[in-house]
Amino acid sequence: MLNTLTEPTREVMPAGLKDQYIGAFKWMVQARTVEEKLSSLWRAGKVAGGVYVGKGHEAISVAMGVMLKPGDVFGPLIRDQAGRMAFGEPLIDGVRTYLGSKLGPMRGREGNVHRGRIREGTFPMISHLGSLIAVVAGALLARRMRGEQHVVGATSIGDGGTSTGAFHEALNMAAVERLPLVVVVTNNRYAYSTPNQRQFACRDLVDRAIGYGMEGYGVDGTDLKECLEVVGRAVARARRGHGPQLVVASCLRLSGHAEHDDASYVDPTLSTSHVGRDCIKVAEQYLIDQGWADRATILRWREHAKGEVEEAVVKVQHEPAPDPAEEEWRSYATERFATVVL
Amino acid sequence: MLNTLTEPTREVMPAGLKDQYIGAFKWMVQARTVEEKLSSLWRAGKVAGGVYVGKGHEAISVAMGVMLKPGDVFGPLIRDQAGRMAFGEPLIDGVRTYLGSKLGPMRGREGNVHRGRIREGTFPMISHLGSLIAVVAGALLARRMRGEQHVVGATSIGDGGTSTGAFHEALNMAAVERLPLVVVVTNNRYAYSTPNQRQFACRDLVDRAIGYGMEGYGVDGTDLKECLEVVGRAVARARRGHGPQLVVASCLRLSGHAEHDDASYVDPTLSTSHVGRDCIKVAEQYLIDQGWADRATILRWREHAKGEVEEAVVKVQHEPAPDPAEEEWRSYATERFATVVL
Amino acid sequence: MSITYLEAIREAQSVALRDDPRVYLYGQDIGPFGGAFKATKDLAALYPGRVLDSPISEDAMVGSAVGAAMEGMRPVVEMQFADFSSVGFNQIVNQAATLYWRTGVPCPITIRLPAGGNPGAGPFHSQMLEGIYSHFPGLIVMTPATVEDAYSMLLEAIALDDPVIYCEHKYLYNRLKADALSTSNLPTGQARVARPGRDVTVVAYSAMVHEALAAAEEMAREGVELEVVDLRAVKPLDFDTVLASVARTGRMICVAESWPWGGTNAEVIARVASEGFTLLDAPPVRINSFDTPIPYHPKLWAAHRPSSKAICVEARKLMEW
Amino acid sequence: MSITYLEAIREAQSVALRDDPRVYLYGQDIGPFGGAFKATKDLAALYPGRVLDSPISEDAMVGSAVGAAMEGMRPVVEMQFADFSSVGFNQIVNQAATLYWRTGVPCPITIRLPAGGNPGAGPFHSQMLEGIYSHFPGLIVMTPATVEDAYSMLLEAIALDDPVIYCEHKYLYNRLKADALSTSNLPTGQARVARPGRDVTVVAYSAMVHEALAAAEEMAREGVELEVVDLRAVKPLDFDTVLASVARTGRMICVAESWPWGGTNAEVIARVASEGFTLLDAPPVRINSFDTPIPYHPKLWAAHRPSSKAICVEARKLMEW
Ligand SMILES: Cc1ncc(C[n+]2csc(CCOP(=O)(O)OP(=O)(O)O)c2C)c(N)n1
Ligand SMILES: Cc1ncc(C[n+]2csc(CCOP(=O)(O)OP(=O)(O)O)c2C)c(N)n1
Ligand SMILES: [Mg+2]
Ligand SMILES: [Mg+2]
Repeated sequence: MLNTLTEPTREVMPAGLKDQYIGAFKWMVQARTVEEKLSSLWRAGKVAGGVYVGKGHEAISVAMGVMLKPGDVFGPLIRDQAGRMAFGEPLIDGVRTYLGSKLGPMRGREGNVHRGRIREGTFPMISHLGSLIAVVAGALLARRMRGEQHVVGATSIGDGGTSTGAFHEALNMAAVERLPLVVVVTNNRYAYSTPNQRQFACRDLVDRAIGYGMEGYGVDGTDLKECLEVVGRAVARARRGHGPQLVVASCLRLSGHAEHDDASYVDPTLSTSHVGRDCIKVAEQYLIDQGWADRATILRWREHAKGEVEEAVVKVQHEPAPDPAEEEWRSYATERFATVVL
Repeated sequence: MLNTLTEPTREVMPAGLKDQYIGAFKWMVQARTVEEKLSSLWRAGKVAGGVYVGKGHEAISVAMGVMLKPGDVFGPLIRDQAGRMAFGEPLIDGVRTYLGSKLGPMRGREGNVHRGRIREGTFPMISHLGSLIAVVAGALLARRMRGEQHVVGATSIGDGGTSTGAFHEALNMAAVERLPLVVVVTNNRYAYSTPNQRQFACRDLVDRAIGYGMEGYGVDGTDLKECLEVVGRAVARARRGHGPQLVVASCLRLSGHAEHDDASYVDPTLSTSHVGRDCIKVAEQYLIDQGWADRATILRWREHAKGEVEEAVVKVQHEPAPDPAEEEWRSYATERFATVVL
Repeated sequence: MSITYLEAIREAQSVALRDDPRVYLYGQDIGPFGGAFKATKDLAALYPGRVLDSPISEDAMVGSAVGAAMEGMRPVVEMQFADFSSVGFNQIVNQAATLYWRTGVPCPITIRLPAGGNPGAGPFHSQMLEGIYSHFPGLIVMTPATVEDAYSMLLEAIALDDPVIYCEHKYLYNRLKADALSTSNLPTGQARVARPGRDVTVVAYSAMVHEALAAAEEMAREGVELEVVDLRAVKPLDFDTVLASVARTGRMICVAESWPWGGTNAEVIARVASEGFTLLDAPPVRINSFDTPIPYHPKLWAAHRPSSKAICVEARKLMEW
Repeated sequence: MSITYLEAIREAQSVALRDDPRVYLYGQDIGPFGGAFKATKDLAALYPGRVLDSPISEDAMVGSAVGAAMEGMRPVVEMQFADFSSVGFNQIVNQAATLYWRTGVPCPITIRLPAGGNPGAGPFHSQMLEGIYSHFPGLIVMTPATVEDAYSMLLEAIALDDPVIYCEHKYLYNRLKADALSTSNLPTGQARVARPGRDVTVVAYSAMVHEALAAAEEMAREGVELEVVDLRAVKPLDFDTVLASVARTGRMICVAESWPWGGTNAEVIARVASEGFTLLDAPPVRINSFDTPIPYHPKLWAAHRPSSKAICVEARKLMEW
């Protein structure tokens, strides 16, 4: 089992690390910005249901989106706004889905994080945690059967999601089939209010890898550079036929479970410890230390992100809601069953 | 993680190893004898449904039954005839359940291996593999809540059963609750016709232990002495509060999946290899080498076992079958719903 | 004093924990946090070691509850949403439901399913699964529609020796209030005439009882009397109350929030047709949600779900039949 | 040439594999071994890499099939027994069933459920779950009763763009034989009058069709004509055929091997009562298995399950009504 927790390898770091890092950082900022906006819209009563943000997850999430290529498969979960956009999801998809625009990819039928564009390779999650992993695995099985080479699938799960039977069955199956699947577990220390010690008893979730015969990596989820390196390596190894890869990222959820949750249960010592670092602040400092960007430039990026978000929100707020009268209420793809209710 | 695959410790081997070993051996012979009888009854068309035998499993199975104490909990699976009897299940229970006697513990409602006596601590399995582990875990949780100390629960699962989500959820929960649960995985190389390489991709199933934070042991399932030592140690450690224990026994299913199955798919090199050894023959040789018994004595034991089996079968064959007219057809314990059909 | 449907559920669990040492609660986030809906608020502190946070393992949650019940405990399992019981399904319908029949050992577990739709909840946080669980022998399925029933039926569920699927409707959690909790109440297996009426029997349960009552209010203004029967539990079904009502009115509308194929509406109509063949003067009417997943958007959701308006439309048709 | 119901199922999968490169089979022991019932005998050798042994992971089996279907494949998943679909339940009813509605991308998967009772099979190798799956929007549920339907409907299931729960009855596997396989056949969504008759409509599906036909044979000797309607698929239900038959006979018996609460019988009776209110001259009759798990012992099993005898008893009562 590989465990690059201590010394991330550079293996797959391209010469263009700088550009990649900067590009990833911009997506992180974009994700944080749009989610902050959606939260404020929720507080203003403009969003039905909940708002689930990826605050603190941006680095590990964006690494998936950046390292996957067009034609790959991505199964994002609750806190993957950054990864979604980096992989190609238009900013407006999230806004439309949260605001229930009829023009969104889910047409108002599904909301918030339950969105995707299958034809573009972003699979929409259902709510049942763990159940998306087997779906991504199946897509990879299909690609292989069709003779497509070097396709990779990546999907996200939380520390809580690792306790589901679905997680276990899917990882084991992927390992048996030696599928090019990268499973990224983001251990943000809590599943809703439930701390790690009530969720699992192993030293580190990366210790699950050996039991599946998968290659496993731990990674500091607050450090974008390490996330890019480790996820990059896992994706590269999956692509080169080394079978499924397990990446366990360590971070802290820097928000409530959803907007309604003040997260008062979070252990304050965690918040002030290394895992409590804000990956965007850490990345910003890194950019400056490397001399890749100065504060002024970064501020411009932020302003740009804000502008795009505002623009998207205004646009979507003028879009039509789905109309029950026009809705086809159709559960079946088969034409002759389209109108059959029972 | 402890892994005593190579050097089993003597820690829990009592002075009375000889008596324990001989007692265990007799149960193994008894189990083999009754199952051979049931198989012949099946071939004669006298058993409805299938007959599932533990040929090759007797050593690891009996070790559970021998190491558990009265008051403990046992969740036997398909191939645990030996362990069942060693833990206290009367020989006749199996015969009655296979032959559908109304006087059996399942009253003809359930058959073959789907039997038990909950009040005596033997839990009856449903068919869904993996689903019994959480039940045993729950019983241990209850015992703890009631303040009962030093109770242990042991349950069996096959290599195939480890691929179920239920297996994963139950082991993880048991580890989180630090329950005194011993899970014995008997890797007999096949799940029905499916070989290990289509079932899992890890080097050894014992590598699953670390991912749950459980203590794990490998054991040669063809060697009764090692089975007694390792299972004994796992049970003792569970009893002493070291949390759940995973024992992975290595052997070969020396029968078809059920009587109808000729197991022609079994790799012949396995049959002739170490795992293909018959644990009863191995134990017999050990008895003789130790000078604990001679062939004549062992033959007497066999004859005794045969006698008891024949007696039980004859008795049961004269017992009444359940009568549909007398059957209460009652799904509810609640008196006032007893007659409510809908 | 005023108490909500949700507070009644919390109160019932608190009383059960206080009065019966065999009771414990198990579910995700129900401990110190008090549950996703706060149905176990403060209970972990009040009853140390008896209100346990579970991993996200619905199969093991239910399976372990069955094992504990075998040992004489009375576990109450909270599913965070009814919809997630689909991954605990096997332990519910095959392990828990069959235990007594297989072994003669009772399985006194209660599984709380926060069920039903709310605007914006979407297809996987809104389901009504009472029709699924009722199909399986051995399960009791409760669907309380009032604060009083939420309280007394949950206490009864915990006291019963059989596994109970307790469907609590999220839409009612904070919308329903009562002045006090009835200490005595109808037992499960008895339906209740929620509002008497001469003309049309409306059979409903859970949140739909309130749509029916609203419809009755509106129809009364038109001089048409709806008699609203609250089933309270869908398995076992109290059939006498339904038949007696239909005998009076000769007309029946069945309203359920669940999907149309099968389920409680079909069961009730089939039994009325069989056992009360001569009682109906007009065709029985069935009102369900549409046969699609439950939509996220509040506008779609409102159209997807049966409403008092829809009941009135059908009632008027029936009066003209 | 003579071919069994089981061979027809194998043949249909062989043809589908031959004619459509998007088809593959996934399930426990279906590869070189040919499946627990030999429904995929030799197919792994005939179609290398397209008939795959799965781990014992029903959730992942179905979940992966949905993912493959998203990519344009047409997976056929074999559950070793219908009863074990309970652990793949969530992926079936929430992932597969909702996919098209959520995304507009079809989910052309077929899930084969070897269903129904046999003597000695017991509570967990005998279940009929068509009533459970039919409740969920998005699923098509087939219940073939003949060798011809077993063949043509499985081919159709694989060709359809929707997820199909294909319930094949184990009792019929080797007991039913036909001379040849119909190349053309009724499409799903159309029921079939299996035997015409003047007096009583008997609605049945799967193995119960043959109990109904046996009853018709016996009743004929008493001068009573039963008209047997084979539903073929329970979702969607062909209602016109049922109504047309009831319009002729004025009497109806619904027979199903599944449990009594809800399910297909309730659905059919409820719809006849609503849509054919004036057609029935006598109360509709429902015959199901008892409301207990399915017993192991052949004697108990035979009593638990509906039989031609029971149908005759009810038919005679109806004629005297
Ligand atoms: C099978 C299942 N059970 C319960 C839930 C309810 N639920 C939604 S999110 C959540 C917590 C998830 O925690 P984790 O997996 O750690 O992800 P995080 O929110 O921390 O990113 C729970 C319990 C669910 N979605 N699916
Ligand atoms: C959830 C589930 N799926 C499928 C089956 C059907 N089945 C019964 S035994 C068996 C093989 C079990 O293999 P293993 O776990 O290795 O135990 P062994 O028979 O080798 O002792 C299968 C697939 C089942 N019982 N439960
Ligand atoms: Mg988390
Ligand atoms: Mg095995």
